[in-house]
Amino acid sequence: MSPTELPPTEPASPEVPVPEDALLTVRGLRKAFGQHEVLKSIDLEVRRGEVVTLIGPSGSGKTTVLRCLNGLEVPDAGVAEFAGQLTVDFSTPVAKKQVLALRDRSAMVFQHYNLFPHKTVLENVIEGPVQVQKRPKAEATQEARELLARVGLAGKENSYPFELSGGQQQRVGIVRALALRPQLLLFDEPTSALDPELVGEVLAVIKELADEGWTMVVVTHELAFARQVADEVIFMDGGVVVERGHPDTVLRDPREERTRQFVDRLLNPF
Amino acid sequence: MSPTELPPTEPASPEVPVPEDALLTVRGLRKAFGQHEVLKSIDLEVRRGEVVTLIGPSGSGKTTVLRCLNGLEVPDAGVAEFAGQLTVDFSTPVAKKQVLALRDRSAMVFQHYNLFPHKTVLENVIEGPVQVQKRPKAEATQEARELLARVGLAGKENSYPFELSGGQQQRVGIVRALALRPQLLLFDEPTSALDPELVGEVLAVIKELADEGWTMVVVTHELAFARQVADEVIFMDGGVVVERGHPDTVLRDPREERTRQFVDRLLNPF
Amino acid sequence: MNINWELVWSSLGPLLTGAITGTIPLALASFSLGLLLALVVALMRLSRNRVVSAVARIYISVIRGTPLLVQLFVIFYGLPSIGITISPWPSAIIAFSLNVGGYAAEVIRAAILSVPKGQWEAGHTIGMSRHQTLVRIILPQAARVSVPPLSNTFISLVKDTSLASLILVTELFRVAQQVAAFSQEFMLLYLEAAVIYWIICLVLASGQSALEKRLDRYVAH
Amino acid sequence: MNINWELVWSSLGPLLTGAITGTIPLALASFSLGLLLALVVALMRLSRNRVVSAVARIYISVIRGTPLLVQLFVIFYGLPSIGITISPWPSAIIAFSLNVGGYAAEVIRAAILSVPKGQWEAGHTIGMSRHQTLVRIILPQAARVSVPPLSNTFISLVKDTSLASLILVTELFRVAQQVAAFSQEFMLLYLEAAVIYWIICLVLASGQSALEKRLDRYVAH
Amino acid sequence: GSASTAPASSAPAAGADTSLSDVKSAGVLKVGTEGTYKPFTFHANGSGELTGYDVEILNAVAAKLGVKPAFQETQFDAIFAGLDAKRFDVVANQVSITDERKAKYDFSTPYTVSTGVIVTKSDNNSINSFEDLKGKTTAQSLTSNWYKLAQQSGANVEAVEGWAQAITLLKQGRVDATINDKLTYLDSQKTDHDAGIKIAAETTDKSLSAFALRKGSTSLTDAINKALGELAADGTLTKISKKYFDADVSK
Ligand SMILES: Nc1ncnc2c1ncn2[C@@H]1O[C@H](COP(=O)(O)OP(=O)(O)OP(=O)(O)O)[C@@H](O)[C@H]1O
Ligand SMILES: Nc1ncnc2c1ncn2[C@@H]1O[C@H](COP(=O)(O)OP(=O)(O)OP(=O)(O)O)[C@@H](O)[C@H]1O
Ligand SMILES: [Mg+2]
Ligand SMILES: [Mg+2]
Repeated sequence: MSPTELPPTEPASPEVPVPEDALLTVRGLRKAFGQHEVLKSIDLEVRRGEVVTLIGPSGSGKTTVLRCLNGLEVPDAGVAEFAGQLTVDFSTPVAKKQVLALRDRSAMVFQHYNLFPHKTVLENVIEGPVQVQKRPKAEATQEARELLARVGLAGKENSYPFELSGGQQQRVGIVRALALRPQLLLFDEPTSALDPELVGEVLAVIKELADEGWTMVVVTHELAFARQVADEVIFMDGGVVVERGHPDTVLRDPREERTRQFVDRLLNPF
Repeated sequence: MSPTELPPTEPASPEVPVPEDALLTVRGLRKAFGQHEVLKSIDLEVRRGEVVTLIGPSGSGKTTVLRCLNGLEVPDAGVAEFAGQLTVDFSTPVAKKQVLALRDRSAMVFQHYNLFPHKTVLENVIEGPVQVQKRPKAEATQEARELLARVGLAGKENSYPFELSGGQQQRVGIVRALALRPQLLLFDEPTSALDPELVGEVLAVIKELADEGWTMVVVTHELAFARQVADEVIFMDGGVVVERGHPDTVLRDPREERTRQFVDRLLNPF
Repeated sequence: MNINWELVWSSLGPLLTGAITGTIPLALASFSLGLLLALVVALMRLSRNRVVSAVARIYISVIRGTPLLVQLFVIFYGLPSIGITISPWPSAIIAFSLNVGGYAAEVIRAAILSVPKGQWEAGHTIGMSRHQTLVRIILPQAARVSVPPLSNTFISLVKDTSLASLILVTELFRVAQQVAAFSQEFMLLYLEAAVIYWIICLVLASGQSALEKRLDRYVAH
Repeated sequence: MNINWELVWSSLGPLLTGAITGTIPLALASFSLGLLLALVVALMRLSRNRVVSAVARIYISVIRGTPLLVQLFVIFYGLPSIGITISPWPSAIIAFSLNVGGYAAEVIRAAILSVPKGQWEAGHTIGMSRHQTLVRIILPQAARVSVPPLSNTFISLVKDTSLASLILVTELFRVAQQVAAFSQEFMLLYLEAAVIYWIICLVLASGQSALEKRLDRYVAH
Repeated sequence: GSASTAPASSAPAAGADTSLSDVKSAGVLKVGTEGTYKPFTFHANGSGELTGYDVEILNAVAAKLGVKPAFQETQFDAIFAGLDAKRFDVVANQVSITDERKAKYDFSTPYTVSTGVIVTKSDNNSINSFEDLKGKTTAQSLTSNWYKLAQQSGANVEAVEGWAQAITLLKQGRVDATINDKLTYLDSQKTDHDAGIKIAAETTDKSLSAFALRKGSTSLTDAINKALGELAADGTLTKISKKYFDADVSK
């Protein structure tokens, strides 16, 4: 994300939710690995300031959706449109530049954090702003410190990732994404690699970001979190969207039997 | 566990819970790694047919307790007594034979399954009975098949571990432990490496074993499971037992503030 | 550059004979024995007994730190001065085995250490002794990991056997030297020998792939 | 076994000079250049372009499949016949660099592949190009992994430089041969040279440990 | 000058000299040789039987001694190590008699009398004598006595493994000359007819080559000398020499 492509409104500040204008619209997203069709025409609409959560069994394609949105995977077909500025049609061969432009608009937080182990916390955070966005190092450092402080990591700037708990590492992962000032945050099961008693601290940070008006797509198995934070829940299975809607509907009283089974199994494991 | 040391009553069959005679009594268990005192005098009593669950924050020493019971770690002090037959005093240098005798009485189910990747499911299960206990291979195979069928793995005998889902692998891990006919089963967070929707199938198997009268110590973060299955819940922190008692007390209305905080954080992550 | 194809052709028979009666049996015998030795040394190196481990460490350091040529010299020309006289072939096999033993020991040690600790514990919890766990659980898994580096050791050995001519063993390279001495075409003969070495190594490398594939049957693809 | 200590002592100066003016600079120069080459070859080998990757693969196979001695001969004695005449030292450095390039390429490739895929993705998600991610994220981590095997390559190189004497470069082993030729004490001089090689290798090995420790600062101990 | 009269007192062996009786009782004479030094010790057609001037003479000597020769081939480096280690009883490899070697080994009576020659490219007119070598570069085998002669003549010496490499360097223009046995030159010209090289100068001193034995092998040396004397007398040596050199180089 180069500075010239920065979004007109900085999402880091808008306390007042932006009205219902779509930030991202995806139509007919398809992706196959070899013979295996992993995504079979997925539609998605994310409005500014909205939190969409993706749920579904293992292998249903949730991670693949996020990876396509972040340009880590090139879909076989489908159209992605970012707030009128950028339209990428994957049915035709896609230019590298377009993939990069797509990637610039979002930032991903990974299940296993994927911090850079050879860099300190601060270096992890400023790597993108300084090396990619070419922002002044002093400014990037200043902002990184503020962001780290906001997620309760003041004083950890010079630690290496291995010196932090899982929850702390994931908070660094979130700050690393935030520091890019993306229009859209993508979370791929951000708490499922954490010790149970550390889950809360990370979910709290994500909830706070949602409250601040960040737009995000979150893949999660934490149904209580989804119920409390999401504007829309999408249940996927076998590469298709089975059901979508308000969390109160999808999680408490789903229309589809498959959704009900899945939610039941998660809520009452035995 | 050699055949001659087999317990007089086979725990695999007693549907009627054995009365409250202690199977295992541990007093003053201590263990330090270097300067770091990980267990500071732990007492434990497990009765035949009873399910004890250990809960507590990461690093509190739960795994270390199990490892000491299984002879994978030699404690610095303390006495372990198995139903009158075997007493091991760790304050004095312990003979290898005693550690082995201790190990023979219990079997461990690991968080990351630790199946033997180069052996099929069946080979994993019969390895102990045939190679260690020197039971006839045909008999061990027969019994392994029955056990595998009981946990829903009929037909998977010749699969390699990598061909199974996490939940299936963990069920093999459990069967591998059962096949040793130990007096005591030790579970170290048996579901925490699993995809959430696979947790249920493993907990169900453990619950069934509990219902059948197996004696077990289970380290877990699944409080709902503990509440339903455990006879006693022990909350550890910093190498000491902070609180112990009936699950309804410890998990719903603990006496200690530390316990309450921990339980709260697990039940309501944000 | 005009190549004496007639010489290439007429020398092929003797060179191949040198490879088949010298290079290949020497490499095979030394590698097999060296591997056994390496396993012992690797286990010594991993031993908790400090003396045992130090002995293994020094052995490895000397073998890897000194030229193979000197090792051959010492065994064949040095030992007789303390009363031990060994024939050329046994000397060669001993020297190359000792050499492989030093290099492969480190490979095997690393492979053993690369097997997750949980596998030891799983072995112990089903009641296996240290030795049983090592043999039935750890080594089979270490074998898979060590195939690529061991095959490198083997390939190096094949080429190193050319030094055996120093201690009176006739193999591929020695034959090339003999033919070159007569025809004065050392460049051509050395190239021809190199091609034969290369072919042997290609065969070994494809053997390695096949072995890896076989050992891979129990891991995800 | 009576040892001519006087000879040991009087030859020490020449041998050390050979090591310091021959062996060590030759090994250092060849290793540095070879490492650069190896990085390029490793990246070629990992390239998605099949031709590029095949070129790298063949290069590696030939280098590892043929005796170093022949490689030296081809460059020094063979190239002049197609009009390329290179002096001994440059020839030696070229030959050894090409050799290291083949061996180290496989080490570096393995090290790059050993960095978890998630690191590439993390680089990409913060907007880095393939090249930026490689240089800033992947290679620093691969460096740590490749220190032990590369140090093995270096140690082998140190001993292999003794072959440079074949193409008129005077180094440690050549000096030993010279002194031996006049005194007829081959065994003694070779042993003395071996001790010096061993010391060089010990120094390298301790350098390796120090480097590993330095690079380990960001991993759990 | 034969070294066979070296006093037995310098022998390292404390006991009696059993060198001859050992060989006789074994029935085998172990001979160290390179096998790659034409025309003295090499393989016929490159890969046939071991043969050559030195080999044939030694065979004749062994016959006289009533023992079987067992040739052991190795590089020159290893030949003397092998002699020291009692791997060989005798070295047959055109070993020139030098002072250094005489100090350590016993020598038989010489069976080769030859001269050293400077070989240069045919078009090189700058070298006509050994004095002209001053400042020039020559390629020499490290283990030959020509190495020393080149050094004494003031040449920069590059060490090579043998004749073939020396000539290659010469023709590639990387060295100016090489000194070697005239016999080697003549033999190579016999097969190669190489017009590109020539003899630029010849030594006046004769160089003598002989069998080398371990110090103290007096009885064996004497027996060999006796055999060589008989072979010289009955014309065998001359015959072998004529076969390889069309001349008698044995005296
Ligand atoms: N690079 C790849 N090559 C081949 N198959 C892949 C690849 N990535 C994903 N898949 C397959 O695509 C399917 C969907 O994977 P994906 O990771 O998107 O699922 P998921 O819903 O995120 O599952 P989980 O909850 O386990 O993370 C799976 O069957 C997976 O095996
Ligand atoms: N082999 C060891 N060497 C040194 N320290 C160890 C070792 N094993 C465990 N520890 C330390 O002992 C403490 C207790 O570890 P243990 O694994 O028993 O905790 P736990 O309660 O099981 O935690 P978790 O929930 O994370 O599994 C930790 O601080 C750990 O770092
Ligand atoms: Mg996923
Ligand atoms: Mg634990």
